[in-house]
Amino acid sequence: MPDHITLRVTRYRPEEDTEPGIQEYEVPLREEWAVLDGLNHVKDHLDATLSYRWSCRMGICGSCGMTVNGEPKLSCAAFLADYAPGPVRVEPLANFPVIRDLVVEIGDFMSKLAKVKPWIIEEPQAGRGDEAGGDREVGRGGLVGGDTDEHLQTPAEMDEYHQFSMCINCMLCYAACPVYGLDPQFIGPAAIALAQRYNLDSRDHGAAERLDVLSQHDGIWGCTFVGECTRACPKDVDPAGAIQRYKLTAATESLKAFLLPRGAK
Amino acid sequence: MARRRSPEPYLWLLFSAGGVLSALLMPILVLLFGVVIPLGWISPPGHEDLLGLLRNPITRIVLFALCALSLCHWAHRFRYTLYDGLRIKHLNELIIVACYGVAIIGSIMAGYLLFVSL
Amino acid sequence: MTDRPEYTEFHPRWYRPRMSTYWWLRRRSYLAFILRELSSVFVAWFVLYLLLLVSAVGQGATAYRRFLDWSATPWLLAVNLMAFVFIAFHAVTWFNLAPQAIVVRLRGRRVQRRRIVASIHLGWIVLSVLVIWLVMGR
Amino acid sequence: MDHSHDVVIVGGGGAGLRAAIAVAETDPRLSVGVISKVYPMRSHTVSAEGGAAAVIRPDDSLDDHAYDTVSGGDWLCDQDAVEAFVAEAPQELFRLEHWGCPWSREPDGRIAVRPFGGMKKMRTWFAADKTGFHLLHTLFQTTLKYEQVVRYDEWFVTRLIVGDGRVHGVVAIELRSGRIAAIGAKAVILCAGGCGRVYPFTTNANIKTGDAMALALRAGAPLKDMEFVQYHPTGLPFTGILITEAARAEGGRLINKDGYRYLQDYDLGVPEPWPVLRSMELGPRDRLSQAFVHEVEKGRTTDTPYGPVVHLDLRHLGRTTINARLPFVRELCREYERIDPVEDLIPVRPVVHYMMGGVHTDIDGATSLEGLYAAGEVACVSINGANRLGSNSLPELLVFGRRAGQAAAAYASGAGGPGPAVRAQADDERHRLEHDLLFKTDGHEHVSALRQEMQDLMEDSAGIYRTGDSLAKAAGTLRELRERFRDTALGDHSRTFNTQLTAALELSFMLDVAEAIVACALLREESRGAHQRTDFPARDDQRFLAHSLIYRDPGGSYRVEYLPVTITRWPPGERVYGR
Ligand SMILES: Cc1cc2nc3c(=O)[nH]c(=O)nc-3n(C[C@H](O)[C@H](O)[C@H](O)COP(=O)(O)OP(=O)(O)OC[C@H]3O[C@@H](n4cnc5c(N)ncnc54)[C@H](O)[C@@H]3O)c2cc1C
Ligand code: SF4
Ligand code: F3S
Ligand code: FES
Repeated sequence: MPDHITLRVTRYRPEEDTEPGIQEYEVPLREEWAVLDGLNHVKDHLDATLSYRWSCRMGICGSCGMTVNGEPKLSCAAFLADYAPGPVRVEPLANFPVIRDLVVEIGDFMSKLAKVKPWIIEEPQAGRGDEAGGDREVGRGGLVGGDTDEHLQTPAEMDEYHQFSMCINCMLCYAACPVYGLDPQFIGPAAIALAQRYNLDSRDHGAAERLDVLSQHDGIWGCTFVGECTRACPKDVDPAGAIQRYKLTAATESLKAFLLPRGAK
Repeated sequence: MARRRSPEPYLWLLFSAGGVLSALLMPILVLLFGVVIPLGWISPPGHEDLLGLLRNPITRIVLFALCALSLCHWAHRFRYTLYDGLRIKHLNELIIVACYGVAIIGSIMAGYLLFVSL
Repeated sequence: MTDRPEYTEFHPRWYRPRMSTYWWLRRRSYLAFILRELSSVFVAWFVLYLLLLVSAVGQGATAYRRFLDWSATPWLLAVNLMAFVFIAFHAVTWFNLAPQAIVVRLRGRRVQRRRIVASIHLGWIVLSVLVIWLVMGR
Repeated sequence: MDHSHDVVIVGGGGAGLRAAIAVAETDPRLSVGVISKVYPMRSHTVSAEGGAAAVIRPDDSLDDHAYDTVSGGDWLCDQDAVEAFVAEAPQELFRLEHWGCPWSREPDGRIAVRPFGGMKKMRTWFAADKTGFHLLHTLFQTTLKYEQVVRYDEWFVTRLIVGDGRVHGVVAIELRSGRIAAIGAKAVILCAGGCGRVYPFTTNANIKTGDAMALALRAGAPLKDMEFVQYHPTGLPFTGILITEAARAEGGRLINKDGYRYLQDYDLGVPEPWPVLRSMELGPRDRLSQAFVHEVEKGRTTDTPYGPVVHLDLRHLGRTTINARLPFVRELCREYERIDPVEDLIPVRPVVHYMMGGVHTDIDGATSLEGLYAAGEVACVSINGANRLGSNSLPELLVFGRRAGQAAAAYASGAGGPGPAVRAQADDERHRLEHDLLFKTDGHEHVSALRQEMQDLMEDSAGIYRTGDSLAKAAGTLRELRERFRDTALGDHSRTFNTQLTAALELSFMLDVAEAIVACALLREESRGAHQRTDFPARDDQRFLAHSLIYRDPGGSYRVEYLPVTITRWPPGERVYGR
């Protein structure tokens, strides 16, 4: 293994540049180093002006998505050794506007997440009294076991949605999806998977409300099942599967509503 | 809650049905009538046999479904291929009319051929 | 997508990359996707071809004969060969993706993906054999 | 005032989001601003793995939980706070269940619990080994439904605005544009997390730089018990990625280079084939980390390029258990260490993990400064004492996040608007940021180099074991570092997403926090929990059954006072594990 590797990093300084350019840095190549460690080496020792996002460096916070050698990756989980002898191309995530260097603008994604109502929607009438944060009396040394109002949920019921709850909002799937690249209106893979996560939760009753958002043209129907989102996803969420399953549900719901205009739930 | 009446779900259902049916039946049919028989690897079925088979009501229905749904499948997929591949979304209306129009006309013709003129 | 405001002190100018019209050449998987989508053209083509066959059979033995001769012309053979490749590609991709889109349960348990794909392929073969038998076997 | 809200929350982690919901539910008319330097779901709560403790089993009791917490904290916990905490933890976790958190379940659908270090009963709720991830995302998604909660994502708070003895808001930089804005508020809740990055080798994310501890200190609110820094015994070498305590709770064993379960030599019990509560590998973190140091001294550890390690052995658990209960541990080992715990030993070493200390608050999260509240790791309500038990922190975020939110809401409903001093302070801060940092060109020091020096200094002098001499020397060096920091110049003068500017600000926050840690550690001449002085190896309840409170004068000098510990029902006793 050579002891250095070249990073070809895309730079974009909005004050001066109208287009991104490329800058090369030579960084040590170590067995344990991820691309992110290489960038940190650059930042600390070679060029302090390089901007990028990172935090947990353990593949869970979802902030360090970049395009590495053309593929959307978490830079903290893409190892330099796998790209030896290099050079390694490091670019911002595709399909998003670039704010600076490797930092992309994700406001659009954030608003889409909120759009799908990603919270438990309770049954209309069955409101519960203690939501206001009141203290329920729990006796000293007393047991809380018997009389709690916990919802039961068997492991099998949890299995229904669990996979879709593993999304870390890293947006690699958006960077991989050509439909999103072509049409930023498309609500996109992670947001739909999140909607499915709640729809499939046995505690939730909001499927109908979410359907109204997602059955619009920019919702699920824009997806042509390219499937790249699932391939790019570092957490095995399978958004492509979520979307297709959702299409099936949405279509059968429409059909039901069409055939039984009144009675349909 | 006002339910939006969007045609998309129905179009998608037709697309999917067509996808399934064409995937199941077409490969063998193309292979037989498009490749193997024309190449003379096997001799073609006799006219009477084939006519008998085609006049069977079940065959008529299956073939009609295959043709009509496959055309819907094509219309839907092709429409999105035009959007994505050629980026001509601004011609949206035109594309929609053209694609689904062809599918409808094709289906009517298929119905005529299979049920009326045969 | 088009407006690109100038950089002002508190308004960084975002660089908006534009996707090239030839984006599908950029990656192998994208190309496979576009080819898969284009298979629909051959599906439509085969519907037309099938209807011509049906109409020829309906018009009588001579028309049928003429159709058979026409179908053996080289250019048509080439088209149909291509159609076969694309339609088979469509079938395989369709079947492989199906289990991603539908969840099948047997006695309350989710059926494994591999199993579903395998059984779909099995059904496909059975159906194809049936078609061969119907067309040729009698 | 550029923006203003009734309540402003600094931090979008577990504590901050819980507080935001509490404010919104207490009084829906109040407007809430949540300011976070990263998008909320990137907050460090996302990394928590093992679980959250709350009593639900019939064989368990609130008293047991309280006792485990108090003895685990070496009697430095305020017992009234602990009692409120254990009583409210279950309902908070149930509430999270209602909001959709995918807690792991028993086959019949009830919440499952697992054992955890220092806990006598099984009471740790978990969502596989991504508890914090699920907790944070559930909270974040739930906050989306409250329209009165306004988020300031990727805004960096640099200063609290204080006047007439109370807080009036904050000054913050919008990172994407570099705009410096004043955000006014009647009440401010600090929920900005811990400060593990003061040390070189930590499980903590890059954002955990103690910002709000320094903000409070500079605004005149004291920090409490800063000398207590928790080392977690099992971190992966090089990355410092945490291998959760749940790995040991499920039956993982710690062995030294001879394959020997060395914990039996440190009064932590006798080895049994399966985990025994409050014994051996399920002892408290401080004791396990200390045992490691002794193993190093005895030469019984394995050397690696990243320092000595011992090994965690999960192999006997088998693939099925590991996949079901510890999938993330396996994922992390495979990704970052390129080993598979199903077949290989996991190299581990102690790693800085958690701050027991923080902004001094009462049981409702109120600090000594009117209108200023704090909750979460940044705060010190004193339920963790001298050593936090694993899985107590997540419920702490929820319980005290909610309490602080409610208290702040009540206060804000009655408080008046900000006075005229505010504008001046905001301008003053803008001037400081721009002229002393952003646009300054004449300087010789580099942020990354200074940071490295500070981190190494802290590890050497204020690590698992400390002595008076090294601490005194460290205090001097830190003062020098602070002087040298004034001489830094940034290489990056851009306003747009200037991460060097934020790194510099974070370094200045960390320097303040480091000084507080060292100052408190120097004065506490005893050994208690995570604070081990080799020159004072015994606990000294006569002198130090008390919290240290550290104040910083405007001039920059520190002053430490002591505050008695609240004892309700558990008088100080001996900490006994494994017997
Ligand atoms: C690896 C790991 C595993 C853990 N596992 C467990 C466990 O199993 N069980 C358990 O109980 N505890 C666990 N903990 C501890 C627990 O996770 C943390 O103590 C807790 O998550 C802290 O939450 P918080 O809300 O206080 O802060 P954080 O989640 O750290 O959030 C801090 C917030 O403040 C914001 N912020 C900070 N500074 C500024 C600023 N200057 N301007 C604006 N915003 C700012 C950040 O953006 C962030 O949103 C673990 C900790 C680690 C490191
Ligand atoms: S679905 Fe996967 S790729 Fe997409 S944001 Fe979530 S974790 Fe990332
Ligand atoms: S890549 Fe895009 S088109 Fe659909 S299947 Fe995934 S969202
Ligand atoms: S740094 Fe958190 S996912 Fe990479």
